[in-house]
Amino acid sequence: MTALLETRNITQRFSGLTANSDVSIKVGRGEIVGLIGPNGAGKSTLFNLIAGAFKPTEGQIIFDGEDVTALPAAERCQRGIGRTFQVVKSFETMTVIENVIVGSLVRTTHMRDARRKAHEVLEFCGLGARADVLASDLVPSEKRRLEVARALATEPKLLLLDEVLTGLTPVESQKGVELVRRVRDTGITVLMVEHVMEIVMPLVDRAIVLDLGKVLIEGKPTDVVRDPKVISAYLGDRHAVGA
Amino acid sequence: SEVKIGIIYPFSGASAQIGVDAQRAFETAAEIINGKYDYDLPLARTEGLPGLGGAKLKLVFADHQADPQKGRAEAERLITQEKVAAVIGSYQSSVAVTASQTCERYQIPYLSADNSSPSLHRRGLKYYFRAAPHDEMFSAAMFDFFDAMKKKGTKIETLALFHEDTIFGTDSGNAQLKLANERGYKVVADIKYRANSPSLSAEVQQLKAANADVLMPSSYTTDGILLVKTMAELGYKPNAIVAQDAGFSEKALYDAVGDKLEGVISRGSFSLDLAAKRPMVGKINDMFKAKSGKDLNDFSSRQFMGLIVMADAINRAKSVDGEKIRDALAATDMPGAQTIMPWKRVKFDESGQNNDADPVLLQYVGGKFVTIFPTQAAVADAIWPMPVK
Amino acid sequence: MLSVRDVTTAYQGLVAISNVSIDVEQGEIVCVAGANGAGKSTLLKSIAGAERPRAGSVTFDGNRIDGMAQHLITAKGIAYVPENRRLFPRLAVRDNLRLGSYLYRGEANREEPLDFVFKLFPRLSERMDQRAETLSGGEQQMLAIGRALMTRPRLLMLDEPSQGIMPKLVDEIFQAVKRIRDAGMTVLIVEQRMAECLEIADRAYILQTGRVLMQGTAAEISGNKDVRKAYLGL
Amino acid sequence: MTAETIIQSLASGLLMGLLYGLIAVGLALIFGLMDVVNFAHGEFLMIAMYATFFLFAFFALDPLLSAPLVAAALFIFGAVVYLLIVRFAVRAKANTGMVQIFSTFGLAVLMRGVAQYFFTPDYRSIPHSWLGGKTISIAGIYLPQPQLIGALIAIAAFAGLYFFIHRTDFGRALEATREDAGAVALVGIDKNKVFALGWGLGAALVGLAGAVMAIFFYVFPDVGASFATIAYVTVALGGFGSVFGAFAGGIVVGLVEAITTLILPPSLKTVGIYGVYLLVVFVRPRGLFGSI
Amino acid sequence: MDKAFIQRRRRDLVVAAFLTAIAAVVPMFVKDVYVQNIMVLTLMYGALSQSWNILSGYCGQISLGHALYFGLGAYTTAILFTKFGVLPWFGMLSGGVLSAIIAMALGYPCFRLGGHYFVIATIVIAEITLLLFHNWDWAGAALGIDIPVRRDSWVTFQFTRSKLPYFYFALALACVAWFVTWWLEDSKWGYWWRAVKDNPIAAESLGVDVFNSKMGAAAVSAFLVAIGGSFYAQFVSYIDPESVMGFQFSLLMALPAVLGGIGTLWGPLLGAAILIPLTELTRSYIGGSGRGVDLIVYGGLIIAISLARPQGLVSLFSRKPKPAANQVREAVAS
Ligand SMILES: Nc1ncnc2c1ncn2[C@@H]1O[C@H](COP(=O)(O)OP(=O)(O)OP(=O)(O)O)[C@@H](O)[C@H]1O
Ligand SMILES: Nc1ncnc2c1ncn2[C@@H]1O[C@H](COP(=O)(O)OP(=O)(O)OP(=O)(O)O)[C@@H](O)[C@H]1O
Ligand SMILES: [Mg+2]
Ligand SMILES: [Mg+2]
Repeated sequence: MTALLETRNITQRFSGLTANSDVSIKVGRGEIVGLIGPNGAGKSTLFNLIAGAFKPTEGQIIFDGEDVTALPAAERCQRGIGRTFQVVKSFETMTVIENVIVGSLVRTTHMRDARRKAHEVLEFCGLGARADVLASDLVPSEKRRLEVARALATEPKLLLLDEVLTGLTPVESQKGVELVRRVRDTGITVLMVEHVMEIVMPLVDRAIVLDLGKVLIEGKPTDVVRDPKVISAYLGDRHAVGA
Repeated sequence: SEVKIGIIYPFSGASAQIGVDAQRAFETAAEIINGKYDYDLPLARTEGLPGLGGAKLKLVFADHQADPQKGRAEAERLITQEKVAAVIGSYQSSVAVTASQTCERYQIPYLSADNSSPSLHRRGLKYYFRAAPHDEMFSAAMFDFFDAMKKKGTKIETLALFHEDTIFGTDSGNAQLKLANERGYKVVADIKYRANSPSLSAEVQQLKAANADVLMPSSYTTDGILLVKTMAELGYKPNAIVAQDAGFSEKALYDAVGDKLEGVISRGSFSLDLAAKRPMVGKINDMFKAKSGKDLNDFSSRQFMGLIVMADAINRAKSVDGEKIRDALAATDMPGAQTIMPWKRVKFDESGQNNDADPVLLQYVGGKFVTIFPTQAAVADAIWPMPVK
Repeated sequence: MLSVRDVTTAYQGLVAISNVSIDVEQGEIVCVAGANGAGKSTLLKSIAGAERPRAGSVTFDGNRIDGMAQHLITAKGIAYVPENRRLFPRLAVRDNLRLGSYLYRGEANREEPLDFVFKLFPRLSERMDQRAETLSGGEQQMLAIGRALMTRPRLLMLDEPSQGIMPKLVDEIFQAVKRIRDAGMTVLIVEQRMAECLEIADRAYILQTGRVLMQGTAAEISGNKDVRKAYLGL
Repeated sequence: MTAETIIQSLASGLLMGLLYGLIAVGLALIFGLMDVVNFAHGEFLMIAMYATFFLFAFFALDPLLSAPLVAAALFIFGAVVYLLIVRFAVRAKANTGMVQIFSTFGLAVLMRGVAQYFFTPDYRSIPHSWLGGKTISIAGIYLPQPQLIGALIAIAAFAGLYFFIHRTDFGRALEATREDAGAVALVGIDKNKVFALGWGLGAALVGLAGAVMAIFFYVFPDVGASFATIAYVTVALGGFGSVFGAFAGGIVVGLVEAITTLILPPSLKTVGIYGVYLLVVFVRPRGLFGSI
Repeated sequence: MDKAFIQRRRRDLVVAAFLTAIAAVVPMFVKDVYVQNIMVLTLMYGALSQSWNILSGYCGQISLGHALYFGLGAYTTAILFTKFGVLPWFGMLSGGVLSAIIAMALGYPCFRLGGHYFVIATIVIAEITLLLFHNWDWAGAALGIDIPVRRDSWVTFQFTRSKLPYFYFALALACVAWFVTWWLEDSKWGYWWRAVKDNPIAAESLGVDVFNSKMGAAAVSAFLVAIGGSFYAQFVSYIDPESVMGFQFSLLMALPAVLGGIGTLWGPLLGAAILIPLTELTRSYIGGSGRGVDLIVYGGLIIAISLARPQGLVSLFSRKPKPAANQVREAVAS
């Protein structure tokens, strides 16, 4: 079967600096793919390009068999790409539930449905009790969960998670891992950026390593973390052991 | 008992100064009417209004902030709440439109003391009156004067019109353009500018380039001051300025740039040198000056007369009923000698306009105004061109 | 050098921490851990003056600082790196760093800590003219810590510094914290990666739902069974 | 239309432009750099002009001499306004922008009222001063001395402000406070002190402008209105966050005004200015040199 | 689920109906035309502000140029009536449609602008139009248009003395504006607008068509404001550029919303109910002095209110239930 998402030779330049160069990756349906790599490797940039925050300098993005490179972000969301922002962007003057409703409105314009959907998603993400709190009153960890909830409400085929599980105690990050698994079990494909190996390793089916904007290697997480290049560029000796 | 008269003027905003001066003028008139003064002026010698058993005048001032809607609302308030017998206003012609309309609806007379837009008395209103001249009469006087000067051999062929983009400016501009064409003068520049401009240098350059025989500004004080200063700065000295009153009869303008205006001519309906013929004019001027620190000028004198005419009508109506006062006003026939103006008399035509209010032309000489036209009122000959110093 | 006594802080009526008392001695590295929403950040905010404690006292070098204006507290030598970094988004990295040494303007050697910062985060030196808002997540975290160091604090408070930092760098940061301490500073650090954190920390506190649940030397804490279960996920 | 007229137009357009620049420079700091709306800018100018006028009326002090005094006075005024009003407006959690607009709008109305109360609505102006009405004429091109001085002061003011913003820590602190007033305390900056100084400085610059204006312009409680809008457009045209932008903006506005009057009826000259603003921002959404 | 929410929506409706009922009977007791006049203005500005609030409050596109649409409404009606004898009712409608179209035409380039650039663009565009009308002789230029009032009639919507017809129309307009807001608030548009206001980029990523939601807000807002404008023309029966397109109108449309609570359902009406009587009374009863005291009082009060209640006076009424600590705890624990 064809891949759900495919990027072909994506290159993104910012005044002088090349954040992504010739990145070609595939994400198959129902996969959980981990996108890892050093700080500044270009992971979030790639997310922005896939989600359509801006257009790549070169290359194409194929989603669900169609070239979406030219489409605006909103249109891509319609088509089923949901994303979170690493630097959270909640609607601060709206309550948590209202934040999520905005997302669910992509699929229905019937307010009752939208609202019900939003509540379901909140419960799913464990924010149910915070539904009527102003987004500005959430703590960072809660805000990140809100990002996920909002994206889920748009009923995406592909969900892009940019470091949503950071800042969690090991126990809580386990919950997070469970959450992502359940998401996948609902048939949603997940592409996620995460720096905490304890989270990535057990969770992802496949890991893609970006370094200096290029794909370093990709493969089974267990193999990837043993790769000397990855260790020297990203993990550092200690974590190699930990893996 | 007392008779209330509503006075609506701008007491705040860009033209508040006019309103505040007007207040003093009306108070002066009321003082004379309510008190005993030996002036040959209606109601001066008696206390209050004998027609209503010596009832005193009470003035109720209202601020319309140059906004037609507020003018309307205030007129309505004065009529329905304050129960005024008549309304006098209003400096801005736009406000006069709505205020007089409201008065019409309540059948209360409205008298334009100083609105000079010709369109006002042409709306077929029954309760609208204006004792003073309007811009067409004023402009006509100017052109009569030009004609007279030409007969004496002065070269007046080209004119430069300079008027602001308000009702006043537009009306006066149109009137002058019309007359110029009728009487065969060439308008070499017709400049309509934005009132209260931050700068007039571009406009003045066009005037300078046109270099007409006569510059005819229709501007209020602010733009007047700026105009004269800019002219000086850009080295433009026309050989004659004949102004459509407004700013050019304001003390403030002459305080600011009087030295540059020696010999400027302005139309007006009042001149202090009338005091020579009618001593009371001087005395009344002193009363006003005591209140306001200024001499009576074209505006304050018209405002003053406005109240006199209205009071006289109420007195003859022997009633505060709008209908009756209106009829009394319509029947007004006040000889010029009993006014402080150089008018023939006060007598309204069916449209409520007094056509016997002959305007005069005044020339600013040695720090004061002298009447130079029409001949019967003139006390000196025009100095033409403006003296250059 | 820092002693927090029975501090209670609330957000519009909602009590986030109650009667929390902690002490930090000169030259120590103290780690504060706890579940999400336990009140760790609130504790740091209350010390830094970003939130006003409702009750209790905070003394630094023997002077009360609770209720003092936040910028004065900074001037007294307490640097605080909040969880959400609070960089100056549209200013260049260079300006963000330079502002760090605002307190030392006029002084010739104001830029002195810069070398240290660059040694820690070489990446920053390559990004000097880039707007802070366009930095990558990790780079922003680096900048935030760098800016704090520029204020030459005597007490450095870090709220989850390892967040968004790649594993390799996480260790480097913890090593850096050590070096920072060795450079004469005292460090109060809130961390979720307790395992790593406890390795460098001298003492640790564990907060739970706004109260101090447990305190002790790093060794005691990491030795504790419950802790291993509840917080180290072992 | 002779070549002379055109040159003269451009010349006075340029001078007028620099003058607009001078009037806008204070706003460029408060509005442009600190990103705080000041709807009372015109009224600041108004009191500055009154101050100059009364210093002349009572102490026969020439505007050029009183300029520093007026600037100083307005510095204090500006700082006080910040501490008493604006401080709370910027602190507002909800829709700061609108709160700023309307608290300063209220201030504008208040100041007009106070001016009318104490100074009466009369039009005042300084009849004789060193430069008043004086003018230099080169080859038939007239350059009014007050505007010339104004132009020089404008250039100086902008140069000074530019240095201040880009070469001093204060300037950087100012920008930082604009970016995140809640975060400057993290580096030991007192946001109120910085912004109070900023407002003082901005007002002082308006003071200079007022003193120059008073030489050749009349004063009355509503005088500010005619200049305020142009000042806002000037700053926005030049681009927010850029001192040089405001300077360039002023010149553009002046020239455009002059050129418009050559082709359109003078009553439409501001249309030219506004039109150019729209053109510019439609092409460059951040104005000519804007950075934010 | 979400009973509380549905209840709140219901309560709003009930309160609105109740207030309308009260307002409707007030004139039976208040006969004084001056007071009635103030009530008319209050309702009118309430409605205007409510409409302004849709674009600037909910969608966050601060416009200080709405006088443009007000003026267009007024002029369309007046011109059609005086020059072509078209009844004001049609004039009203065409004015509204025209404004909506123009709003979108202008929105096309303007909505690319951010922050102050946008605000100033709106001011400037309104000013340009004002100047053009000022110099457009066919439309009366500075002389304005004097709508001759002959006799009372609903057909021509003219009433010589009685304020009541105007009062009830203004009341209706206010109700419509309020209801439209109420209805949109809990609709796709309402959420989209608020999302756009808070964070356009995030909105975009959630499938919000940012540009078109701005356009929609602009159109609705302009349409309603224009209706207000043509009402004003009938009410005053004389218009000139300054008095219907002046900048002060743009401010007077925004001010009530800001004082009452920008981006809230009740803010604009509440703000108008306080501000307009204040404006009128200060002018009428202290303005006559010519000392500018009215300005001092008026300005002072504006400063006071906007600083004392930055989030608007409605916040006095909204008693938001504070989350009980323990409840939050559970949230965090989960
Ligand atoms: N708008 C921009 N202008 C200039 N440089 C940019 C811009 N956005 C990103 N960069 C640079 O591109 C590089 C990649 O950024 P990106 O955010 O994709 O990194 P990342 O892989 O997400 O890192 P992290 O794991 O720290 O989030 C970084 O060095 C960043 O500084
Ligand atoms: N600005 C705020 N408004 C309202 N409540 C808040 C605010 N900030 C924090 N809280 C509440 O205070 C409690 C403690 O928050 P705090 O951020 O201190 O926890 P934390 O231990 O730092 O959590 P994390 O590990 O996620 O950073 C939480 O229940 C949170 O909901
Ligand atoms: Mg990233
Ligand atoms: Mg925290």
